[in-house]
Order: sequence, then structure tokens, then C-alpha cells
Amino acid sequence: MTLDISIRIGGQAGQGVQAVSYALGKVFTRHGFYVLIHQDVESRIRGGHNYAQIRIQDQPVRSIRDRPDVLIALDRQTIDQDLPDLAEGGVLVFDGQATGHRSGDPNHIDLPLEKIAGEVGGGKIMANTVATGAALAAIGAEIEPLLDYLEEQFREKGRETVEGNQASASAGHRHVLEHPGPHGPKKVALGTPQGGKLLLSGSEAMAAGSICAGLRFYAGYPMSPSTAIMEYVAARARAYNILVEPAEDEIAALNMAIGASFAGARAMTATSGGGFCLMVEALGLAGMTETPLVVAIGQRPGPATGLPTRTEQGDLAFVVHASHGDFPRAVLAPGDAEQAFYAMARAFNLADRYQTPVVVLADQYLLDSYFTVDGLDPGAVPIDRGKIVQPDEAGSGGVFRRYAFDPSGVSPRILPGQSKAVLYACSDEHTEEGHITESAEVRAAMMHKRMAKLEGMRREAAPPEDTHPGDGEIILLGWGSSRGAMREAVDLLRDEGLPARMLHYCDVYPLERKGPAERFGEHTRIIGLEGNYSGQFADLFQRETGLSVTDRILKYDGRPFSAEEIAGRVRNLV
Amino acid sequence: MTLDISIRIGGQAGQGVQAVSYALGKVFTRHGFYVLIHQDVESRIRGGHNYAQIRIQDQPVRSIRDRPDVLIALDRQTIDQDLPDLAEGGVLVFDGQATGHRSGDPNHIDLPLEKIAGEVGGGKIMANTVATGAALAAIGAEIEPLLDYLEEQFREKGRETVEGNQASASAGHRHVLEHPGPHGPKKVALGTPQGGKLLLSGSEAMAAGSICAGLRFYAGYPMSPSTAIMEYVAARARAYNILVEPAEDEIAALNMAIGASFAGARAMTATSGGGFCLMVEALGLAGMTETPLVVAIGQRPGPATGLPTRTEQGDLAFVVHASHGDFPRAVLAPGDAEQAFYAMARAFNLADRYQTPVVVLADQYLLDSYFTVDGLDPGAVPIDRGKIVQPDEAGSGGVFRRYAFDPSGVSPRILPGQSKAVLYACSDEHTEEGHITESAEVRAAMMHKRMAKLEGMRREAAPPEDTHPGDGEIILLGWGSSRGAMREAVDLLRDEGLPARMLHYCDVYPLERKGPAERFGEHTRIIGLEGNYSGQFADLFQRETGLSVTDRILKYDGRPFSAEEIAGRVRNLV
Amino acid sequence: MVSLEDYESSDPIAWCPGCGNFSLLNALKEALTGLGKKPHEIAIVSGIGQASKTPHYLMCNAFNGLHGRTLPIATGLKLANHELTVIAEGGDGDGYAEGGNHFIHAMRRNVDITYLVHDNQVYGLTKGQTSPTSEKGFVSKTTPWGSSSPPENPLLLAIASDCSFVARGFTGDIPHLSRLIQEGIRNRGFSFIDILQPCVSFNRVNTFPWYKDRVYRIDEEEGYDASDRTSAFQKAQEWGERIPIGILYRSARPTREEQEPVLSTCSLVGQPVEPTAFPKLLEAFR
Amino acid sequence: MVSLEDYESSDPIAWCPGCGNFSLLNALKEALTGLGKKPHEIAIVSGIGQASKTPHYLMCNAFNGLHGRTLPIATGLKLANHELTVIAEGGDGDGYAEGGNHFIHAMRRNVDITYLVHDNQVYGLTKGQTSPTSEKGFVSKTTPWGSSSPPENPLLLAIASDCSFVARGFTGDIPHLSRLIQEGIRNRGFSFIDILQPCVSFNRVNTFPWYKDRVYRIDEEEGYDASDRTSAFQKAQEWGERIPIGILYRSARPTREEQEPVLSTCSLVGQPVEPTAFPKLLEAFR
Ligand SMILES: Cc1ncc(C[n+]2csc(CCOP(=O)(O)OP(=O)(O)O)c2C)c(N)n1
Ligand SMILES: Cc1ncc(C[n+]2csc(CCOP(=O)(O)OP(=O)(O)O)c2C)c(N)n1
Ligand code: SF4
Ligand code: SF4
Ligand SMILES: [Mg+2]
Ligand SMILES: [Mg+2]
Repeated sequence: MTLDISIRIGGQAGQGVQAVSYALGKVFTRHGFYVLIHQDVESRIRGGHNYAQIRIQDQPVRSIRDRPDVLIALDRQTIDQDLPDLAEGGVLVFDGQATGHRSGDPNHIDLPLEKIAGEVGGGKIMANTVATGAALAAIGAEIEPLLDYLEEQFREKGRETVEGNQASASAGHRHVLEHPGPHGPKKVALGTPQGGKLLLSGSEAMAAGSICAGLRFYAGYPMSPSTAIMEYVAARARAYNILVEPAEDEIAALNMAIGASFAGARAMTATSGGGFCLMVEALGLAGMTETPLVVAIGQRPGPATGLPTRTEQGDLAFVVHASHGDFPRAVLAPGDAEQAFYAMARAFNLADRYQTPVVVLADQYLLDSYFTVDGLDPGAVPIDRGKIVQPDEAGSGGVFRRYAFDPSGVSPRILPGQSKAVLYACSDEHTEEGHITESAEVRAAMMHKRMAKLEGMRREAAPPEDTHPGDGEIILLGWGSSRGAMREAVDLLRDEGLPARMLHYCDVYPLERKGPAERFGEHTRIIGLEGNYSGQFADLFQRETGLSVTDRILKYDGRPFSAEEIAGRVRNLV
Repeated sequence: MTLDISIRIGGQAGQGVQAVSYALGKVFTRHGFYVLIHQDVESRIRGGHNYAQIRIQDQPVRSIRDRPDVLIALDRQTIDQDLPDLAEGGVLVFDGQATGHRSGDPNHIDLPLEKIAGEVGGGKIMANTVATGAALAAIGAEIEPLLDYLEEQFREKGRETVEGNQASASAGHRHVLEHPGPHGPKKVALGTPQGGKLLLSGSEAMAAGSICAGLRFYAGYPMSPSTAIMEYVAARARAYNILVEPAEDEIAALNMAIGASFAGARAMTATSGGGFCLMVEALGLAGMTETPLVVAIGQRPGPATGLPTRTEQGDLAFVVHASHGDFPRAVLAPGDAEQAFYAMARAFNLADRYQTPVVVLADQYLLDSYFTVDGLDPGAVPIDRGKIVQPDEAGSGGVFRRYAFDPSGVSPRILPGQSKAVLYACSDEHTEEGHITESAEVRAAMMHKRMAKLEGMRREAAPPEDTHPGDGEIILLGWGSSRGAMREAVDLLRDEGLPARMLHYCDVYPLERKGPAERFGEHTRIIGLEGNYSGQFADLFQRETGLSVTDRILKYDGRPFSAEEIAGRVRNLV
Repeated sequence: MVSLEDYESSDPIAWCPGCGNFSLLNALKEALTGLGKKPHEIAIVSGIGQASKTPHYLMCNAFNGLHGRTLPIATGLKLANHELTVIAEGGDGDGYAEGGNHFIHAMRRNVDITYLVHDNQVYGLTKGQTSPTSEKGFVSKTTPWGSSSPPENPLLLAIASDCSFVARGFTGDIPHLSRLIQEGIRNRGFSFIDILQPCVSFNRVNTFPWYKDRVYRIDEEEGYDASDRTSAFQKAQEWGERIPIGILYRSARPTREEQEPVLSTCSLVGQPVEPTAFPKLLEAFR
Repeated sequence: MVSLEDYESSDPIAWCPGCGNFSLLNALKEALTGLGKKPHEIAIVSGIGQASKTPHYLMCNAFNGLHGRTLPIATGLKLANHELTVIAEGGDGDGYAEGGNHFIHAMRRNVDITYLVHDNQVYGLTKGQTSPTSEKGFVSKTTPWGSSSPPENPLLLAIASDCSFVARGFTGDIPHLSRLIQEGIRNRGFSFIDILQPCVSFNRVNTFPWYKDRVYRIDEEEGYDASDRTSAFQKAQEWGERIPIGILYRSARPTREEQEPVLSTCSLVGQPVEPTAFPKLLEAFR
């Protein structure tokens, strides 16, 4: 690891903290670096205290860091709250005039952000652009790549905006360079741009992944942290022939998606745990009517409204067991933007092939964070619609046996109106024709039929990612968005000589029953690691595999894991 | 066991099948016998095929029987569908004229029910009373106790109705007695009435139990098989000062109950799995705001609409994990009407003492069945409202610290408007005062606080009922309404020399972690036995206790277990 | 040519003898036949309740979903394949209690669906509890001393929502009802028909003769102008000695589909997935 | 005597500077003070959204529940303790989208609650998406080409539901708003006040000046009779050059509580549990 810099930008909601981090992220990604940006925001629109932190490396960034090397304070509260986090020898950039803060520390650079923005830019509103330039200077990077980005970013808003932003950025950059003290703990040269890499958030990855999978219908109701998925799809709906319907509530959203899917369109919704609560009856409906369905969930701390803009992995047990009665479902929990992109394509295929609901379980940390990705291939997961009978094969009319018994559990389906035959979908227990039944025998047979799908999905679930197969007795067992932090923690621990190893599940349910046991030696110690109070995945893993999870490292304060925190807590355990 | 008779009455919806079984149940209960009546009905109002079956014993009846000794057919379909079930040597009573059925079997008694009712009673509508008299005769019982019951039952409707029914019953009775063939496999004399015993359904037990526990507010939306609970409470609302509010949907019902409970009234709702789906967000709200709440669920086969009038134990995993995030709750699953009565009182106490939701999990079999009970004591579970601060101790005004930290997890509460102080209840994560917080520290502390309640409830959970402590290596592990069938099956198996033993949980969640292990020897074989597809309680039991459930006997065809079926399936296993 | 037989279903009917639903079913079949629609061109969506069993009893594409969720399923179905004739069907409990929110918003959204509510003013399938349209004072097991709320007037809500087509039918007047259904299907936009349907098992107040004595055809009244919102609002309040049936209100409004450019060339389900378009989507992340 | 200070809360306000909610909060405090109510006599129930943060910002008993579930909580609370003055408060998303069904049925049920909807015609807290009251064509991230549905008119729905008290207020007219709230609280029954509340962060269409230019006090119009349902229906349709504020409709109806004998002696929470009564209950099972 040759380069590893973290920059935190703090300020009030509305001050443009995210814009600074995104601009930096774009610049570094375009110049061949890898970044990870995460957001720490309050549930309000103006005021309060937010920050964004970007970590820059010359290899894929796995995890956030606890202590930034550079802190850019757009307001006073950032100085009060975040300064203690600053790494030793780190640089603080602050606006002494606006915040009333004074400091004699040579590493603390007083930069009149608002004044400069007012003088050279288009007014106070560009203070954050001044800060962006300053951030680059604080790590010794050139300003030109940022100027190029600003040109492109504001082109549509006219020359004046472009130039005001460029002048602001340059002035911020210059001011820091001219500052007498040390200019930051590390130096980095951006060099020439290098095409290829992408910068995208988890939300963008999931939305783009869905579009590439042939999404046709999206119905939804806004709920943090899932709203950006809907908004991304809505913005591209006309370009990609998707109908986006803002629903009156989550119940409507999921039922609309089911209606559209029954008609034959790939359909989805996204929500958070609270909204999903309202969807669970319809989840069972999709299970009973055997309608393909994809639901994305952005987890946040619960119960109830909880912490709307923060992160948790606390909905797994709920999602796996949601809705009354037994029916098959699959749950995927991608670990980063790249996995999220492909998880959506896989989810749509699974839903179509098994004609049942598939939940993709993300969280605020994954959805709101930006990741540098080497590339994404929209063709990597070919679209598979499963057993749809072509109109000419559906017969010349009459009733199609929609729920014909089949050992795989999956019956061929026709789409309504596409052939001369008709079909009945039914929420009551039903016959092969889809009519309501009271028969004990048919009931039992239909349960077998439906539940057979679970075994099918279990067979094709991706095995967990094992970082050091056959090597390492301290297993960090995890799922979903803590993947990166776990992977880096494994490296940190192995550097110290501990036989650490990561087992990360993206396909969390159903999961292979026997597989994991075969991978481990006798003396393996399994440490469950997840962002919830009770260790929900550890429970599920134990239940399904019969293996024991020895210890649990849990976090439920609304903040994501860092590799350092994990390594420290593992060290304390072993 | 000296007496054991089962009588099945079959007919169309609307023919009064249930009234026959209930009249028989009343008569036998009043004369010192024990009965169990179960209902097998379709989801329709008229027509189709229903039956009720009553089992009569001179000791508490545990379970239904597969094969009745007497079959009363009110329609043709009963003959076609139920005759094969008739026990060897059993008696069939049918209306040859109305059904067109003929039989030379001396045990098949042709009784012109409709004709007799028309001639001696008040018309065809009394055909079922003719059948009731016939049923008594078929087992050699006297008619007088039934005449007394009819007198009392129809007194309010006037002499004519009373006498018409009595004449119908007597005529049916006489006709059978006069029939040449054998008059049934067994004989029973009713003798003189004996006060004391009660006959009530699971629904009645739960509703009455709630009223005795001080229920003040009920909001609900009808859903089979829970509706009878609401209807029972509504009928007695004025007598017992309860306000019953018919809600527009289940979401409203549960939120209304929470509002009423926040105000200080003991409040509940009842529903089935599908309605509960709509309540899970509010369940978390009660968890987060720490509002006492009782929800009764009548399970039926799912997913979705499923089989509305049939039974299943398929909602346990859902209920234990319902709603996003971790929060404490308790789940009680009574085994019969008596346990159901007390479970409600215990549920209200738990909810008040732990200020959190408590679910009582029943099912169609328990709710719709009638049980003879020796007695019920409304004072057996004294009302305990938990930590409610008296108005004079709440201070002279200002904000009451509703969520004050306490190692038990339970903070004292005031009721709004009852003192000069005010309180804030909050669905977002909150401070001790109940205001919204973004603090990581407060969040973690509040999670500890709330989750501490789970351990408190775990400590006071009733241990499972163990029929043969220390004796018996084949454990039948079960929960809820299969208790009686399991108990009887254990007897049957032990009679055959098998070391069977029952472990039945009424307090299914949270359950003691270590206890069960200490009870069992090394060679114990645990057989999970439940009415669902996946063995939901077995999973939970394994997770919580670490013990292995060796085998699972599962049933998911919408029908309840019988002791014979269980014994047979256990025999096949061991 | 389509005939009534084409609409026969083999599923045995589970309604009570004498139930108003039988006439309603006949009126519906006649309407569909009259319009010359073929069974596979029709999709009927229903919820749960006695009314919601209807789609099983005729030959058509059917989605028999959850109690109260009739309209969102119908909406998704129609938007995904607007070439289908979509009919939504359910009871008063389904539509006005559990599904009340969807009802209000579906009228605003104005997707081209015909919504038939079998309004028996009672929850039939669950055995006779008070529904939102039950009369004030209605005695049932959930309101043993009579309900204390006045009935909801769904027609007024529809007029207040500027619903594209608002009508009331009666199962005792099959030809009229059948015409209403045809008009509703012909109307482009959300067509709402509240249908007075006697429940012989549980509604002893609003019986067949009770309705029969009161209903009159509004279209036979001279000068009634269904495009006048104020008079519709007044007419829809009439409920007592006389109860109007017919089209009470019409509002010419663009449908959701017409305003959606994505649907201008073909239905959603007809649109092919074009992988060539996706690299451009990802380009924006560079 | 109660003073404004008695209603001060220590919880810091998290609204955007310039938000209309500040004025609404002031009007509410003034109304409560004006009525001489003490903080502990009041219970304010809210849902989730910017509007729903309100109860934290004044001294009162508060239940800040789920998004959209304001009214059922308020209903349960009021029915359990009808001696409390119960105010329900939430946004247009909370009340008309997620909570739409409860809104319709609460008006019918007519529990004595005063319901204040902060109607900024947008989802504020989730950053500016289209709400049911957003204008047709409203551009937001969920409707980037403008919404295709016309706005819901909640006042029309209220009049159609024969709501006991229907009013519209404006945060730009605090004295008038404060009086309206007082009237609403005084009214026995469900009082509904839709309050035009500019959202400076996300609604660039219906801004403070936009409202200011249009609103007029209906009570200053000669001859307006709020008890006339038809003219209320017409007046409530006015939305354009002129927007009426004030009490649009009143309907004298008995409340839910008044009709409930169980509440005739005291509130539910005041009623003791009497174990002596229970043996009689069980006797019936013999
Ligand atoms: C979520 C949910 N709640 C309740 C029920 C129970 N339920 C089934 S049908 C019904 C009411 C039926 O009344 P209505 O919709 O008027 O139809 P009808 O039977 O009168 O035709 C109810 C409450 C259900 N199936 N699902
Ligand atoms: C069940 C559920 N769905 C969605 C959300 C997310 N959410 C919170 S506030 C809100 C909308 C806020 O709009 P409004 O009610 O108009 O209040 P405002 O913020 O505009 O005052 C939404 C959609 C939620 N908290 N719960
Ligand atoms: S209960 Fe009523 S609505 Fe249902 S089928 Fe019978 S008569 Fe018809
Ligand atoms: S987002 Fe709008 S409604 Fe919310 S506080 Fe800001 S200005 Fe007010
Ligand atoms: Mg009905
Ligand atoms: Mg709003």
C-alpha cells in the first residue's frame, strides 16, 4: 500500500459537503485512483452537523477510516466535533472568519472560504468549491483536474458559473499552498487522466443494475435511504422505457409491482425496513401466486422510525421470515457497489426462474457511499426470464394450468392477453388451474410444489467468498456491506500474524447447508460480525449449517464498521 | 378410560352443523362429562361441505379422533365424503328422502330429518334439532337433558320455538331408538346434571380472559379465525366498560390500540396472519415507544389468503421476527381454552411490566374448538400494571424522563394528562426525555435498555410442560394447540412401551436457554412436532437452547393433528 | 363473434342461493359479450370477499389478490399491458375499508380501469360485520348496539376526486347494470361503478325489496347533466326514499397512460430489452 | 393563567431557516395559550415528516408515531382519555398519501380531535418528492417530467365526508391561523384544518409570495354560509387566482364519544377493574 489518504468535509446540511466529496471522488477516480466516500448525515434538510469522508488509495478501497488526514470544516461544529478525530499530523482547513475559531497550530489553516467565494466566485454558495480546491492542495495534488471537472460539471449552467467555480477552487488551492506550515501528511500527484474506472454509489449501482436487467416497471414511495434508487430510475425512465409510478403508499407500491409482473414486465420497488413492514402481506401474495418480484431494501437502524439517515444490518431476520406461512424466497446482500450492480441482475433472473419474491438487502452505508469500480459489464448476467410459454404454444384457448405440478416447483406460465388461453392467479390455496380449493391433498401438494423452489435456489446460491481457503482458523463471518471492512481487517490481522480469514455471504438466504463445514478444520473459531444487536446472520448461519458461531462482534449505533475497529475488536477477543 | 365416543355431524354451510355439536357439548358438559368439539368448515356462507365433530369422555378430552363412532349426515355430500371415516361398527344417521341415499346396512339408520321437522317441529329449519336428538339416541343417551337445554336456549324466542325444537329432538331420538339394528357401538347414560364444568371455545376463552384482565379498549378488523374474539368482546362491551372500535383496516386497529395504551388503557386487537402483516410496523412502534400492547393472532394456513377457515401453526417464525430492527417482545402460544384464558391475563401483565408488545399465538383449531374446562379463576393472575408513576409522584410539571435509563430496561411511566408533568413518546431513536437524537452513544444505550427487557422476560418465562420429567427418551417437542394431541399420543405410545414424553411450550419466546438441556439424558431423541411446513419452533428451539431436534413431524394440510396420527408417525420414525 | 358460453367457467359457484352476486355476474358477462371482447382480452382483478370470487366464475384472465389491494394490482397490470381490458372488482369492505386509500388515489391517477364494487353494505364473507357503507345504526356482531358512524358515500368521494366516470348500478336491474358496465369499459379513464347488491344472508336492512322500492334510473330523469359537478354532488347525496342509479358524473380527463410517452409506441411488456443501450448508461459514472 | 413561555420546549428546532413551520408553531402556541389550556392537558400526536416534528417543539404530552399513522394513534388516545385535548398533526404526505385511508374514516367516525395538516404540497423531510397535493406538472425527482395526476383536494374530500369542521389556514397569516386552530379545538368533533405552509427548500412553485398573492379570508366575504354543503363544495374548488382561507364547512354531528355509553360516566382510563363482575361473565359458559 503506497497511498492512503482520508479527507473529511464537515458542515451543516445544505452547505454542500457531499458536493465536495463527490468532486474529489470524480477527480481521483478519473486519474486512476480508487476512492470510497461515505456520508454521515442527520435527518434534516438545513443546519445540524453532517460530514462526508473520502478515502483515496492506489488499490481498491475496502473500508472507511476512523481518523481522517485532512479535515475541511465548513462550519464551527465540525471543528468542535470532528477535530478530535483528525489523525496525528493531519491538516485542518477552516474558515476563521465565519466560525470565529482561532488556532496557532501550523497544521491548522485558516482559509476564509466564504470571503474568497464572494470575491472570486459567484458568492457564498461557492464556498464549498473553495474548500474542494483547498482539499487538493492539502494533500499536494494539482488543481487542473478539478478545473476540468468543474468545467464539465457546470457547462450547462453557463460560462459564469463554470468560471466562478474554477476561480473559487483555484483560490482555495493557492491559499493553502501559500500557507507557511506543512501542507499535509502525504503527497499525491494526480498526473494524467486515465479512462476506465467508474465512480458510483450503491444506490446508483442497484438502479443501473436493474435497468440493465430489463426493468420495465417501478412503483415506489420515498423512504431513506432507498429513495435515490427510485430517483435514479425516474430520471432515466424515458431513455430506457420504464414506467415509474409514485405510489400512495408502500402497500400500493408492492401490489402494483406484482400486477405489472403478472402482466409480464420486470417490476420492482425499493424501500427501507419501515416501508417493507407494509409490504409483507404482498410479499406472501407473490409467493402464493408465484409471481416474480424484486424488492430492494435499504436498511437503517430500527425499530420504527429509528435513525432515518444512518446505517444498520438489522432487517435480515425479519426479511427471511416476513409474512405468515411458509413460502420460498431468496435474499441477496451485496457487499459493495459492484456486487450490488450484479445482484440486481441476478435477483431479476432468480425471481423469473423461480417465480417468487427476491429481496436485495442493502443498507444506508452501501447505498449512500460512492465506490470506485474498475468496470461493469451489463452483459455479464444474461437475462433469463424462466419458463414463459410462447403464445403459439399456449394452445388455442381455454384455461392454462398455471400451477401445474412439477417436481422443480416451477410451472410454466403464460402472460395474460399474449395468447388465446387465459390464466387464473389466486391468493387462496388453489388447484392447478388456479381456482380456490379446500382440499387437504391439493393443499399439501401445492406446499411441496412451492417449497421445492427453495431447494432449487439453495443449490444455485453462490457460495460465500472465502479469502483464504484452507488457511486461517479465525473466521470473520459476515454478510452485506461490511464486506470491505472485514476484508481489510483480515489483512491487518494477518499482518500481525493472526490466522484471520473472511467468509462473506452475498447470497444470504437460502444458503448451502453442508458446504461451510467442509471448508473448516476442527479448531476453527467463527466470529460473527454484523451491524445489528442480536447477530441475526450468525443465528441464521447456525440454523442452516449446524456450525457454531463462537463469538459475535456487533455494532448498532447507526455507524458503519471500519477495518480498524474490527481488527481491534477481534484482537480483544482472541 | 371408560368412555370415549366421537360423533361427527356433516352438512352444508347454513344447515346448523355447529348448533348440533354445541347442543351436544352443552348437555354432556352439564352432566359431568368432558367434550372437545372441532369444526371443519369451508370459506363460504351457504352450501359446500362442513362438519363438526364432538368427542365425549369421562376425563378431559385431549385430542380429536380420526374416526367417529357416529356420523350424522345432514346432506348427501356427508355420506359421500365422511362415511369412509366412520369407525368400524359405527352408526350412520341419514335422511334417505332428502339425500336419495339407500343402505341395507343395519347400522345405517334412515331418518327423515326434514320430514319429521316439518311434521312435529317448526319446519325444515329444525332438521338439525331432529339430528341432535338422534345423535343422543345413537349412543344410548336419554333425551331429557337435551330438552332442558332447548328450553333454556330458545326461551327468549317464545314457547312455540321451544316446543317445536323439543318435539323435533324427541322425534329424532325416538326414531333411532325404534330402529331395529344395533344402536351404536357404545352406551352412555347422562344421569343427573352436575354443576361446575364450563364449555367454551378458544376464542371465548381469550376474549373472556382479556376482559377479566381489565381490557378497556379493543380496536379490530374482522379476519377469520380471530373474528369471534372481537365479537365476544363487542357483545359484552357495555357490561364491562370496554370501548370497541371497528377500524377501517388492521393498520388503524393496531395504532389505535397503541394510542389507547399510551393513554393508560389496557388495549388489544386480534387478527390472523394476513392482518398481522399489516400491523408489523406498528408492532415495532410499540417496541420503540415502549408502549404496552397485546395482539392475539389466530393462525390459518398461508401464505396470503391461504385457507381462511382452516388451521396451521405457520406464523411463529414471522411473529418472532416481525418488524425491522431488534426489539423485545414476548410470544405466548396456549395449548387449549384453559391456557388461553390465563395466557391473556399473563400477556397483559407482561406487556405492562415490560412496556413492550406481547403476541398471543392461537390458531383456527384452538379458537373454533370447544373445550370442557373444570373451572376458571379470574383472580388467578392478579393484574399488575407495572411501573406507572402515581400523579402525585410525577412532580409539579415539566418534562417527565419517560425513557430514563434503568438496568432492567423498564423506565417508570406517567400517563398523559394524569399529572402536571408531560411526556414525549417517540418513534425515532430518542433521548431519555423522548426527543429525537442522532447520537451514537445514546442510540447504543437505548438499544441496551430496551433489549434488557428480553432477558427479563426470558427469566420469567414459564418452563415447558414436561409430562414425564426424567423419564422418557423420546421427546415430543411442541407448542400451542397441538398440546392435547401430543399428550394423548404420549399416553398411546407409552402404553405400547415406548419411552415417550412430551415437552410443550406455551411461552414460546423468549425461552429459557439452558433449562431444557439439564432435563434430558444423553440419549434423548427430540422429535419436533408442529403444524407447519418447515418446523419453525424446532428451529427456534435449536437456536435458543443449542439442542438438536432429531426429527420433525410436520403437518400443513390445514387440518389439526389427532393423537392417533401423531402416535402413528412417531411409531414409523423410531 | 363472442357468445355468453365463451364466458362460462367450470369453477363451481360458492355464493348463497339468492345472492345478488349472481345477477351481477350475468350483467358482467352480458356486458363483455355485448362489447365483443374475447375472454383472453380481459383481465379481472379482485381482492378478497364474496364479491372478489367473481373472476373465478367467468372465463377470463384473473388475478384474485389480497383483501383491499384490488386497485394497485389492477393499476400495475394495466400500466404494464394497456392493451388488456382491465376490470377491478371487490366488495365494499375490500374497496372502501381496507382499500380506501387506493380508491382515492386511483381516481386521481386515472388509469383506464373499470372498477365494480359489489356494495352489499356489509362484510359478507366474514359473516356479516358492519362495513363503511352500512347504515348508521346497523346492528351486527361488531356493532351490537348499532354503528355510530354514518355510512361513507363513495359516490361523493368519487365526485370530490373528479373521477372520470361515476355511476351506481343495481343487481335488480340487469339490463341497466350491463349497459353501465359497458359504458364504464368504453370510458377512457378510471370508471367507478358502485353496485347495490343485496346480501340475503347478512343484510336484513338493505334487502332486495328495500332497494327495489327506492332505486330509479337517473338517465330517465329529464335534464340531468352528468358533466355538471355541482349537481352530481347534490344528486349523489340522495339516499332515502329515492336512490338514483345510472351515470352520475363524468369528467373528461387524460388518462395516466395517455400522458406517458413510454407507452406511446407499445405496451411495457411488448418492449424488447436492448443491451446496446446500456454502455451509455454506465458512461455517466466515468 | 397560561403564557406562551409555558409552552416553550428545550428541544432545538431542526427546520430550515425561513420554513413556514415556524409560523405554524407560533400560531399553535398562541391558540393553546389563548384557550387557557395547560400543557399537561394537551396531547399532540404526529406522524413522520418535517411537520410531524412539531410536538417536540412545544411543551405538551406528545406521541410522535409512524409516518401516516397520526390519526389512528390520536383516535385511540382520545377514546381512552377523552378529557385530554387531542391534536393530530402531520404533513400532506403523512396525511393524504400514507395516511389517506385513516383520514377518510376519521372524518366519518367524528372523534373530537383537531387535525392540522402542514400542507407544503411536497414531501419535505425526504427531500422534495411529489406529494398528493403537488400541482399537476410538479417537477421533482420522482416526477422529473412533471406529475401527471392533478392534486388531491383534501377539502373536497372532507366536505364529501361530511366532516364536522373543515378549514384552510395559511402560515403567512398567524392571527387568522391561530383563531382557526382555536375554533377547531372548540368544535366538538373532528376538526380538519389544511394549512398552506411554504417549504422554502423544495417547493419552488407554491412559495410564500405565491400563496400570499392568492389567499383571502373567506369569513370576510359577505354571506358565506359554512353550513351550506353545496356552496362549501363549490368554494373548496377555488384554487388559482384566489384561494379561500377560513372555515369552509361545518356540520353539526354527534361525536363518537357522545354516542358511547361506556364513556358517559368517566374516561376509559378512569374506570376501575372490578373482579367481582367476572364470575357472572364465566357463568354463561356453564
Ligand atoms: C388483510 C385482511 N384483513 C381481513 C381479511 C378478512 N376478510 C375477508 S373478506 C372480508 C370482508 C368482506 O367484505 P366485502 O369486501 O364487503 O366483501 P363481501 O364478502 O361483502 O362481498 C374480510 C374482512 C382478509 N382476508 N385480509
Ligand atoms: C412507512 C414509511 N414510509 C416512508 C417514510 C419516509 N418518509 C418520511 S417523511 C416522508 C414524507 C414527508 O412528507 P410530508 O408528510 O408531507 O411532511 P413534510 O416533511 O413535508 O412536512 C416520507 C415519505 C417513512 N418514514 N415511513
Ligand atoms: S353472504 Fe351475502 S354476499 Fe356473500 S354470497 Fe351470501 S348472500 Fe351473497
Ligand atoms: S424542507 Fe421544507 S418543510 Fe422541511 S423544514 Fe425545510 S423548508 Fe420546512
Ligand atoms: Mg360487502
Ligand atoms: Mg409535506
